[in-house]
Amino acid sequence: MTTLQATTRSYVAHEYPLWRRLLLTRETAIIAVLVAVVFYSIGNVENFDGPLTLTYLLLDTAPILLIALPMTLVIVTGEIDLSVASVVGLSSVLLGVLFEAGYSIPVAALVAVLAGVACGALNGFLVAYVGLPSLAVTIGTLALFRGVAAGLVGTKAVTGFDDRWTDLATAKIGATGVPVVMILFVVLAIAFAFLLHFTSFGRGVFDIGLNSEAAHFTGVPVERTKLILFVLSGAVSALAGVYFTLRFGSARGDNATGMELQVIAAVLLGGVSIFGGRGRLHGVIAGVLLIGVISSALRLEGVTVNVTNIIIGLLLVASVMTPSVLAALSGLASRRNNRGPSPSSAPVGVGTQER
Amino acid sequence: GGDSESADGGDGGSSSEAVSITMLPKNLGNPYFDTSTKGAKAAATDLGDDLEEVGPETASPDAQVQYINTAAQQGVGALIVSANDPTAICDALNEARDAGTKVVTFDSDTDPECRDLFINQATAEGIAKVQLELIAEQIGGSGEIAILSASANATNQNAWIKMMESELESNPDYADIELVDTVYGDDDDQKSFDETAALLQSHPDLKGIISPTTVGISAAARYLSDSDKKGKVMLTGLGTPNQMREYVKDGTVTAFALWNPEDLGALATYAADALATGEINGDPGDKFQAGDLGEYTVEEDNSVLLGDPFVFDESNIDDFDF
Amino acid sequence: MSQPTPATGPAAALELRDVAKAFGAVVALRSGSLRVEAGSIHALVGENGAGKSTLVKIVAGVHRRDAGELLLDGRSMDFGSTAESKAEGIAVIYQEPTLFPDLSVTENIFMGRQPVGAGRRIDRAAMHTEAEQLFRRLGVHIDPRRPALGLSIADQQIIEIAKAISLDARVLIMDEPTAALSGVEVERLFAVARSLRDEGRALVFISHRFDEVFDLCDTITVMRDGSYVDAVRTADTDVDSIVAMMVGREVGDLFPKTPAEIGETVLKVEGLSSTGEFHDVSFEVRAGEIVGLAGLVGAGRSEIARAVFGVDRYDAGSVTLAGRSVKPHDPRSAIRAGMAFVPEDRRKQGLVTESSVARNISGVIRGGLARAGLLTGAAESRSAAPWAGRLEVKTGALDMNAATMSGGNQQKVVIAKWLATNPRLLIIDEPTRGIDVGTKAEVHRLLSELAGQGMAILMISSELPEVLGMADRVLVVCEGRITADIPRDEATPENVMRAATRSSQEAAS
Amino acid sequence: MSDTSTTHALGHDAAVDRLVEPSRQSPARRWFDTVVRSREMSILLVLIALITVTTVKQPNFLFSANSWRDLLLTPAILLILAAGQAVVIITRNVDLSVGSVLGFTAYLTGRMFIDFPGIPIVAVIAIGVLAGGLLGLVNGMLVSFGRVPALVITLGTLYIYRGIVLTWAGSNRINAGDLPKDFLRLGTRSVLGIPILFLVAVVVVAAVGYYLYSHRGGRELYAIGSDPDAAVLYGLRVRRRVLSAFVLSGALAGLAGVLHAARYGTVSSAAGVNIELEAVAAVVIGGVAIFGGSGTVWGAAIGAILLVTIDRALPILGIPDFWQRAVVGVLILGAIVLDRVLSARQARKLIEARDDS
Ligand SMILES: Nc1ncnc2c1ncn2[C@@H]1O[C@H](COP(=O)(O)OP(=O)(O)OP(=O)(O)O)[C@@H](O)[C@H]1O
Ligand SMILES: Nc1ncnc2c1ncn2[C@@H]1O[C@H](COP(=O)(O)OP(=O)(O)OP(=O)(O)O)[C@@H](O)[C@H]1O
Ligand SMILES: [Mg+2]
Ligand SMILES: [Mg+2]
Repeated sequence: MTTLQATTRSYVAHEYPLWRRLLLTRETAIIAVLVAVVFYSIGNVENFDGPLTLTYLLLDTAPILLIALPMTLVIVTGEIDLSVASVVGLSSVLLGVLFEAGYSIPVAALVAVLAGVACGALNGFLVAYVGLPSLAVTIGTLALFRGVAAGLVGTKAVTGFDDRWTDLATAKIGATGVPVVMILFVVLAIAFAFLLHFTSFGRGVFDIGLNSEAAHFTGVPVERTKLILFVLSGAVSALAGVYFTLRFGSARGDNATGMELQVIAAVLLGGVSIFGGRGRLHGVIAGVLLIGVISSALRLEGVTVNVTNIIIGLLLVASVMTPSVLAALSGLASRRNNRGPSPSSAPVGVGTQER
Repeated sequence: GGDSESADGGDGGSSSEAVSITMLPKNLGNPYFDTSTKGAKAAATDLGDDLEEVGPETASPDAQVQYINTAAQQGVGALIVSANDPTAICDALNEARDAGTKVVTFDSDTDPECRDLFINQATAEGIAKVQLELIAEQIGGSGEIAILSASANATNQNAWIKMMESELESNPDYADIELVDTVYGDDDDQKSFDETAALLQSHPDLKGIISPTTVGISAAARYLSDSDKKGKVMLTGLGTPNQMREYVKDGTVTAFALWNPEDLGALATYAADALATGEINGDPGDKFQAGDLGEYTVEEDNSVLLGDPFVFDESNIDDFDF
Repeated sequence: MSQPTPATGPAAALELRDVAKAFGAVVALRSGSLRVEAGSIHALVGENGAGKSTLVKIVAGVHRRDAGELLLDGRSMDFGSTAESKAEGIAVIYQEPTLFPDLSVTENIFMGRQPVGAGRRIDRAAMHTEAEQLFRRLGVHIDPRRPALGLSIADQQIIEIAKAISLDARVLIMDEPTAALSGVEVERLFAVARSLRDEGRALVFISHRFDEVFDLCDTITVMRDGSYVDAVRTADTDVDSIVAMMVGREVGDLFPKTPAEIGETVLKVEGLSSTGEFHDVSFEVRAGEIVGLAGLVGAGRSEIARAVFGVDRYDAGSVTLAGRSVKPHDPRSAIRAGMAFVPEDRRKQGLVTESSVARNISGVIRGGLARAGLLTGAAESRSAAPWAGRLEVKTGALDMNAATMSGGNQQKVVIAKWLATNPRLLIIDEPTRGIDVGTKAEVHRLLSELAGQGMAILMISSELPEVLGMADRVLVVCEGRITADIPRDEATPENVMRAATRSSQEAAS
Repeated sequence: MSDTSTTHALGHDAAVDRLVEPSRQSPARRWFDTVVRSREMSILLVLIALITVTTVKQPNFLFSANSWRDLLLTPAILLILAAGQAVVIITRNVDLSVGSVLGFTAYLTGRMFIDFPGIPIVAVIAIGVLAGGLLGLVNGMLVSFGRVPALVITLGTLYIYRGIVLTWAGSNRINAGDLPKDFLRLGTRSVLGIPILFLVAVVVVAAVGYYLYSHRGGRELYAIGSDPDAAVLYGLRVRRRVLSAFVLSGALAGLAGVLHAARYGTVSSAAGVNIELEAVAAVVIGGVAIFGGSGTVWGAAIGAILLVTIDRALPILGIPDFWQRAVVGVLILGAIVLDRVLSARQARKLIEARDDS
């Protein structure tokens, strides 16, 4: 008997106990793998336990760690941003050109980041408001931003940034081998984790990824949210570009070419669903570090970069395949007693957006 | 007779422990560096050192830095580098040196303060001079010429190009020769090939091309060899005999220059060993034995000069195999 | 509650025995049974959500049955894909048109079976002529060369019919083919259907319109809550007994409408128009009033509702809520003004099914739940629990996915989500589509209770009994125009249907 | 009936008529409309304009034996890749691994000639195509059975295939000297002033285009891309079709690899890096909707030629070719925006037509 007077019926908040909700997750699995790989390497890879390892690992993965943060949110909404590495290149070049023109690093960096915001805004506008597929748009801007970067400096490099800044980029926190740039990362990571997991905006991000129509019907500002995310992605990528430039003390049009693939690979590896709607930041961070540790260990073993690429590729494919493989297996199991999901279903197309 | 030299190379107390050397060329899959590594490996065996070649797929400094870092982590005795960017890899090199690794640059130098020794394949003057002489002779002393270089921020390439430009300005013999364009093939075979095509197109009256990079000259030669410009547009520069042989034979190219990359790699390795074993510390005036290459002396700005470039042509090309 | 299956005589063209299918926790089909003889037209009736379409999709091989038997001419079948059922001569017209918008009408009909000439080259000329013949047979004029994109739902339905006929199948199943058709089009369709029957084919016809069912069909199978109820010859029965079987109880107590006193105007819609959807729509809804929006499927009622709430754009007109004008195409402004919208399609529009019950219920108000900008799952559960309780949502825990719940409970969650915003106007599109009879009654009781408390309610429904049973006033929509405004006591099935098909019949005559 | 009357119903404007009732037009008129108003035609015009402008600025961009040859020769390989990519994209998928596949077969080709001296060229080509098809098969399997977006899968295989090439080739490369003269001639010779490579490309494009236009399989690919779920309901063999689309794309990439070796003589492990983006760009610029269902291989082909020609024209037009990628980017964005605008306009026309009918 339904009535609007409060009733006796009450509900438990959670189906499963806390430990289950924490431990039996994709994220925990990735973290476990990460830990395992680290310990294995310490045990079996010569010099991996050396003091420099951590420093170099973090220095190398810092840009990917940074970009992975906004990329996670973008992919959770079911979109994708392939242009991030080109934004890195563009901001790097802008930093260099402005520095050559005599501007101070902070000013140049600020302009570079603003440029990143503009790049993100362009992506976001075309995707959210014009309604174009983000895959196509960002393939286009990938070429565009990289082209502008290359156009500005050709294949020459701007170097000779003053040491105060280049040293800062590689400086360590006191005696710990941890680079200073990690402070920036930790701050951003906390901010993004808060945004994604503990705000109404973040809930909207997930809703859009799971069912953007329903999100629209419940008053989630779908367009604006997507725009904001692409802008964030552009800004952080530009920031990463500044770091990248200062770390190598050289601004080149081809800086960080192909990094978008590493970022996306890491994000998906970290348990974010390419279909959108699923993913946690700590998983992503673990994913980035996992790739970083593996390549670092392999380099120490003298394994060439190509093998590393194969492994990253396999990891990527494996990580996205596992859910469907499991589903298929259970499907087969149930198929025998004549149950199972819709038999023939269309392969999912580009990205995850609907027309 | 390698033995006697290796004995010499060995004195200075180095014969005791084997030095671990990492060889880091601009990128892998580049025949020029394959050859220099070949020489380095030979020298290493001669010295009883163990030498490992690592390197990025593409000639970019950030990729190179990771390998320098790794070398530092491994604490190798010496690191032999051909720099993709004079500054970008400096910090990494210095960190490696702080970790006790000796750094020898070859082929393409870094800023002097980031390395212990630079093995100079030939002076910029020498290279510029020989290439200009060759092209001038081939085009009969007058006409438009262009340069097909590697990447626009390859230190050595730019140094040579600058030299050639000033030489063209100053030297009266080259008064009628006009340098109309400089294009970049990024040491990428396909790009160099297409750049050559574009070059001939935008400059119909082109008489000659100088390509001071082995990838570039062979790509350019291949394009010319079956174009109607074959024999009309002269091509010279720096190339390896094996790559150029057929084009010299079919008349696309009359003569080109190069030092012997094999010797270059070898010399770099002997130097690295000498540094690592403390036989020298890279100061001007230091002398060291480089196997059967003989004795070398460290010059000003801590560099060692391999020698004058060598000109290959129809008559002598078959005597070489690299 | 499943009765014994129909008497088994000589092998029927198509027969299903106690077929079951569940989607997660949603049991779409408990024990569906159906027996269709060759050379006959068989009606399959049942309320929304009775499981008719699911049954059809199992025959077609879209879904795999969890249990039960499927027999063709006595041979047991297990279709792994629609291709297989097609190969067995089964043609299906699905409830929702499934066309390829980019391709021409003709290609849509002949895809995969195009007439080919030398070198297996498609013979387009022949294909177009065939299409034209089909359309002539159906007595409609659609250009075979035009793209399917932008066809009206009616035309899309006709293409589907042409497609199915051209297959010249042994078994032809039509899931609500007439829902969007005008009288004339329906008549032509029936003519074709009869001729097919006389050719000795077996036809299954699904419809909510009894006049059609009794006009066309030889036998009727009734379903309720995913189960077979009974199969009767049309000759031996009448509408009331069929309805009784469908609903499982007297129709009366399904619609506990308690009269509430009507207050001042809450919603005012003026001259609302949207190209291709609806034109110059004006109406009012007052406090305590339930206004029913009736019409054929595809009439544009949902579009009107969506435009009013702001999820769709509109070209002209204005929407005012309690004196406040509502920004066009801005659901947030509508929500702020006190509007709530329970949409037509629960799984696609109403819920984020992959998200938890708690998050769904607190979905609209969560902005206000944040403490110092920090929104926690605990806060969400705390605010969701009472509403889940009040609507007696049946779920284990609040963090279970809404997808795991039955259609009825999902609908309760959607309603709870909107009541949580305590709105002045509730727009509810197809409030009871696809939910069991029990829940249906609850929802109706809830609606009249809300009205009683002075809430204004705009209810869209394709079920005449529901409209007539619940509404204080019935607005009839036909081809995007409001063609009648009938007060409760004057509303009859006849005058509503007349208004719902008026203009199309004018067009025909 | 249809061809006789060209009379328009009153109040209908011609544009709407063309959409809603093409049969009212005379066949000739229909042909005119489909050809002249097509997306392909507009790109072709852009291409012609570009060539004209460049040639005016630098006459021997067109009028010299070599430049004419290069004009056709340079795009040949991208043409072949674009043909395969178009087919995949028409099914609402994408194949980012073509560049790596190209690299793989290019190196394989060289190895063949080195390891089996005197092996017939035909055999090598066949092997190259087969190898490519095999790699494509892997993609197709993963996509159609793994239920994972092609974007991710082929992103992964892009890494993997390239990695395999790099490991296999290491630092040794194929030099022109290692390849038989006749094979190299394939890459550069012309018959009747038309380069052999271009002829091959044209044949490929023509064959694929013909299949897509007038074979059931081809039409099904469009149907699948137009609405995958409807395709399933309709009973099309979606998985098999998508699978074969990827196999085709792979096989063509394989062929492209062989021809790459013939054209450039030298094959390093980096052959074909980043070319996948150009292929996708060519297809999108050529008017194939990135969400499948519409577009033609012809368009993709013209798109490819346009891309490459821009690349060669820029330096002559005085724009440093560093800007080339920027131009490409602008073209891609322009193309998809244009498509969106056009389709939106068409949809609106059709709905209006529905209204006042
Ligand atoms: N794919 C699905 N996933 C989950 N539940 C589903 C699915 N399809 C149908 N259902 C549920 O199964 C029940 C029966 O649906 P079905 O469409 O068969 O009813 P119906 O008799 O066709 O109703 P209508 O007369 O409105 O077409 C409904 O409760 C519906 O919500
Ligand atoms: N696929 C479509 N193509 C073209 N027009 C469509 C399409 N679907 C709906 N419409 C238009 O939208 C309206 C039909 O939408 P809808 O079916 O929601 O109307 P409705 O009255 O709400 O019917 P119901 O709620 O019973 O489904 C009609 O104006 C129809 O012309
Ligand atoms: Mg149904
Ligand atoms: Mg509706």
